[in-house]
Amino acid sequence: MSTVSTNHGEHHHAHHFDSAEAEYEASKFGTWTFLVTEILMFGGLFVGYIIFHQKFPEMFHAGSKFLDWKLGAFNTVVLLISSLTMALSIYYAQHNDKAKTLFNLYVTLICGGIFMVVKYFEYTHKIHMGLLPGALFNPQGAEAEAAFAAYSNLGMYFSFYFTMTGLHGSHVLVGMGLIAWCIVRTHRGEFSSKYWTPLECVGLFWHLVDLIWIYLFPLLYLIG
Amino acid sequence: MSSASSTASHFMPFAATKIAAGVDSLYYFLLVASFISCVLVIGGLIWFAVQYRRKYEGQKTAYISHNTALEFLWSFIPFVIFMVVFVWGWIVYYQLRSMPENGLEVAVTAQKWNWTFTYKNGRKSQGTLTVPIGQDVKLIMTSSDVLHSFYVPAFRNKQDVVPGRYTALWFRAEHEGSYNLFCAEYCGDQHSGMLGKVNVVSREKFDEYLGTEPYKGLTPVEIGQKVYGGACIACHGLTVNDVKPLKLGPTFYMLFGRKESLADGSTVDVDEDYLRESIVNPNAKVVKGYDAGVMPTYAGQLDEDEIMGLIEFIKTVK
Amino acid sequence: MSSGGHDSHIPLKTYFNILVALLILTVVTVAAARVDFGAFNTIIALGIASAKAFLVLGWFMHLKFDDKIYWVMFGTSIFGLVLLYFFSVLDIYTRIMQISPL
Amino acid sequence: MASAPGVNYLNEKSGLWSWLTTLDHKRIGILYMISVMIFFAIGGAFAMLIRYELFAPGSQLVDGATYNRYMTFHGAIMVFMVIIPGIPAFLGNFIMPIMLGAKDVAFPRVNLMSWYCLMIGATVAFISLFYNGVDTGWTFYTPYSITTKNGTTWMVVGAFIIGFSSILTGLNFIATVHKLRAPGMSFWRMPLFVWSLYSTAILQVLATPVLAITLVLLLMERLMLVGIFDPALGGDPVLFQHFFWFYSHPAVYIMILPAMGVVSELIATYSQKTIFGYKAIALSSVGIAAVSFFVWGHHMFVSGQSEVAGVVFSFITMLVGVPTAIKVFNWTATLYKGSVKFDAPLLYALGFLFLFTIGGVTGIILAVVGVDVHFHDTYFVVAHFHYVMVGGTLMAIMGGIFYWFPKMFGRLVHDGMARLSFVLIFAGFNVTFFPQFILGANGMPRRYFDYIPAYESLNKISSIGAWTIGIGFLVGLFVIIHGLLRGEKAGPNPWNSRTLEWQTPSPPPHENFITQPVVTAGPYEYR
Repeated sequence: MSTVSTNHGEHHHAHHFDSAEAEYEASKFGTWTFLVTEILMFGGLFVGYIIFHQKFPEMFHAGSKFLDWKLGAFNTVVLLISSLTMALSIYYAQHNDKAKTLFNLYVTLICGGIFMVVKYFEYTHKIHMGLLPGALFNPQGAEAEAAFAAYSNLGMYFSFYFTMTGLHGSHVLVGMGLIAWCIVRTHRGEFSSKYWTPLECVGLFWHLVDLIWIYLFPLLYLIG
Repeated sequence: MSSASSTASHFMPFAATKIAAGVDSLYYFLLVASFISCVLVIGGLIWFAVQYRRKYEGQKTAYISHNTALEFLWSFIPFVIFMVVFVWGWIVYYQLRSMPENGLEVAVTAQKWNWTFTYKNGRKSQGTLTVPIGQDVKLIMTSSDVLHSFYVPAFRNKQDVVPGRYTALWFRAEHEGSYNLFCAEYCGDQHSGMLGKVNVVSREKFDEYLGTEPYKGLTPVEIGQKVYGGACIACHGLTVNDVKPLKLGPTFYMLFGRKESLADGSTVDVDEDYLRESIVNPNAKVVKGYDAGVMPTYAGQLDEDEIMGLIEFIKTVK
Repeated sequence: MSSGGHDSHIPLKTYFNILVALLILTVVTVAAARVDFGAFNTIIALGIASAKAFLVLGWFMHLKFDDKIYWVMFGTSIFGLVLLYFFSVLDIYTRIMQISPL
Repeated sequence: MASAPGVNYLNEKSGLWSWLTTLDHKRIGILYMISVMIFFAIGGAFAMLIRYELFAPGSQLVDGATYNRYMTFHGAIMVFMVIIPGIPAFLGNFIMPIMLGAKDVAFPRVNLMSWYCLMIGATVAFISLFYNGVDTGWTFYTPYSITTKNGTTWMVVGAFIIGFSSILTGLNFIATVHKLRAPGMSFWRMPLFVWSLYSTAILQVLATPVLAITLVLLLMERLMLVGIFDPALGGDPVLFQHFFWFYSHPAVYIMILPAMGVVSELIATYSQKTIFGYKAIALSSVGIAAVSFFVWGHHMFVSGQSEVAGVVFSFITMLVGVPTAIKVFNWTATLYKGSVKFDAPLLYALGFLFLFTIGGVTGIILAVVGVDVHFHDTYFVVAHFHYVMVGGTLMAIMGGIFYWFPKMFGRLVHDGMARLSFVLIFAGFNVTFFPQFILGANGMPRRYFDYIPAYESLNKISSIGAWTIGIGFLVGLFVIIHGLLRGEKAGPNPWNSRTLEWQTPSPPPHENFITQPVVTAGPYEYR
């Protein structure tokens, strides 16, 4: 998000800002504005989910039975921890502790990776059972077929499941890319108590990704 | 009220229901109010602009930053007018949408690109809705493909027809006549050809229409001609020139008995069996140069007499 | 920008406490889901999720220590969603039809 | 930092590459100007074809399927690529930072990225032409948009990307207004154009993401039939309309609010008078933006939406009328005891007021739910929104271009020719669209490729008017090119305006001002 032009070592703020302070404030403000758009984009999906959940509660419940809440809970914990380490990395950057900043960023990145790996296993399991969105929905196995027999539009639940987790997963990937970029810049020693704007903005983005998962987990895995 | 609607036929189409006249009264009120406000605003604008045109460079102007009383006034007066027309519009809408309890119910099925009307005694009609004068008629509508909209300007009434659910519309026609029926929600290539008629007839004629066999005393060819006029005419022509792009489907001209080239490269003799198949399962053999999936199936829409009649009719198109 | 030192005054310990609180709430929400509260299932789950969201927003994203305008921005986005939901549902649940299946 | 005399943003660097990689908001504004003008020419060409086809009943030029593609491309191009970016991203980009006394927008790279988003999105949208076009109409209503087999997917992806362009511009403007105002430039000293852009930016940021997710769902629907909007799978096609109009109604105000801002500037400058009711106009912009989120259901009065929702939406729609009326009255009052000079930009502003007033009152007619049942989806609606979008927004764009032309390029346009373009566009516009009110009242539905003979004469008049508009815009283009090549050199402040952008050389230097301006008074202090 940030638009700073950087030199190695000491940071110089962009020409159109009066001060580095003003630039930091503007970048943070812009990031929050961007987060607002993200909330509304995901929110559209949530609204659709809740509307159809109210319309077909039993069907959604039957669909959620096919999700493993243990994996969902595990992923929740992973993302919560990554959120902590993200916050810590900023804390240490502000205290000029490059090593600890790096350590926390790496942990965050690895947590993101673990999240995606778990997601991968969940997805392959669903694909194996033929629990796919809409027209691709083709249940395999007695359990899935029985549920399909009971609820002919069961595919809609998995449409929501894949759309919501897919969009969220793509945000995790983007976030991991941004964190990797922060790691590179930390290695170069660009962040310090004088300048940590990109860390701050990426951090906000990463927390939002966590925030969305906090809602996705109970909606998809628990109450269904 | 009625005098207003008769003098203003230039602005609105003929009003065939009482509610239509009510809609017109509200519309004329709105028109007059709009006209007055336009004259005030635009007139004031032009008058000020001309009156205070620049006479010399560097001319001093008055410094008027605001006037709270005036601004309150010209916020409040429009607000009051808006509320009045809102409530009035609400009343009219309430009348338009309050379904009658004991109306004549007709089922309406829309599909690309025609209307099918089914009466309770099973009588079906394609493209033309016949109703008695002075009776509440309630249409229960659904679509078999995409959104359509049932719109009769003479009734000032319109309702989208949504696939997967029912919507309803009612009217009580007070004047005999034949009124235009339009599809008002965009539905594809022949959207503008999805026309129909609402015939308002006397009670006796309606009973006769409803009670008699639909095709009593007609020859198969005449039956076919009627079916053609309701169901096929939007896409299939009768002359040699009625081909794409004018009509979406092949022409019926000299159709029967000829060899038709199909999209898959094969040919087929156009006989009764092929025609029947093309009516009930139109995508099985698609004519070369035309697209599959354009024509919906008429299985269930037309009964055997009608299909037979249609085939006999096509035989006669030369 | 060090002059403000906006975030530095959240002590490390607080961050860890927040994480513990979040983990406890996760356990609570899983446990709550195993008991059937009927119509309240969704409300309870969303309530706990919102508590967690508040913790993340307030401390990890340090909204609690920031300019109030960020709360306003966040609130606006939620309000927009409530609008979308409210009016869509207003339509869907007031569609009245006296249908005769003929 | 300060530039040498004679060096400005146009000549400081040269070469195509320096333009394509520029971070200067003024250059990006010019990039937008060029692309929007090209898109407008394409969209306009489709409009001419439409009016040619509708000149008489039956097929004049093409068949229904092709006509539907013309109609879709005309709508989609004009909405997504011309009117939405038209004022904010072009005039706003160029003028707003200077009006605030800033050196640039808050995020110059995001600003450039937003232009690339527009261009990429437009390119993707145009790829649909190679896949048998798009025939859904710009509204993409389901289930038609799910089942139709052609390039719709490309168009939807294109609109999605263009949406990001709009979001990024809005984000940038909000941050700029909040963080980059010059010393002394309080909120109550911001010019009204900035206020309107600020309100617009809020709408862009809040509404566009919902469009994005709606389009994502539509794509999923097309690619794998997820069934959320498809009744065959338990979905609800009317819900699509809710989601779509949640964006697209505020989008209507994204289109008109900046135009109102431009008109405020034009009226104040050309009457050399302080604007009447500054705070009322500024707040009404914000008010319109806020209320516009509550009214989308008036696009759905006959869609199968419930009657209760219809009445509620009708009521709230009436409330939007009030701040709009306030603006119109305040502009009129500003002319009172002014010193009005009839230059081309003022003519365009007066044309805006004339046409927008008609568009506004017909909007109220359409908001009255009982009457709208008849007018919905007829040519009455077509005429109404063209009165607002063309009569409003395009008039303001033209006026704005001629007004700020000296600032952008340092040259004056030929005022007589500019006035001629106004006369042609204004006259042609009324000839085109006024008959469409009558057509609509008589029941001619919109998006009709063919019509019953009763509608023929009015359609003929309408088509003739459309071609007059076309000629008018060609004259306008000629005025611009003539001004670029042969225009007289302009001073820094040819119109004797008080806002900040006129207090710097024309064209402005790279960082807009030679010395940082300090604001001590409101923007319209003509005493």
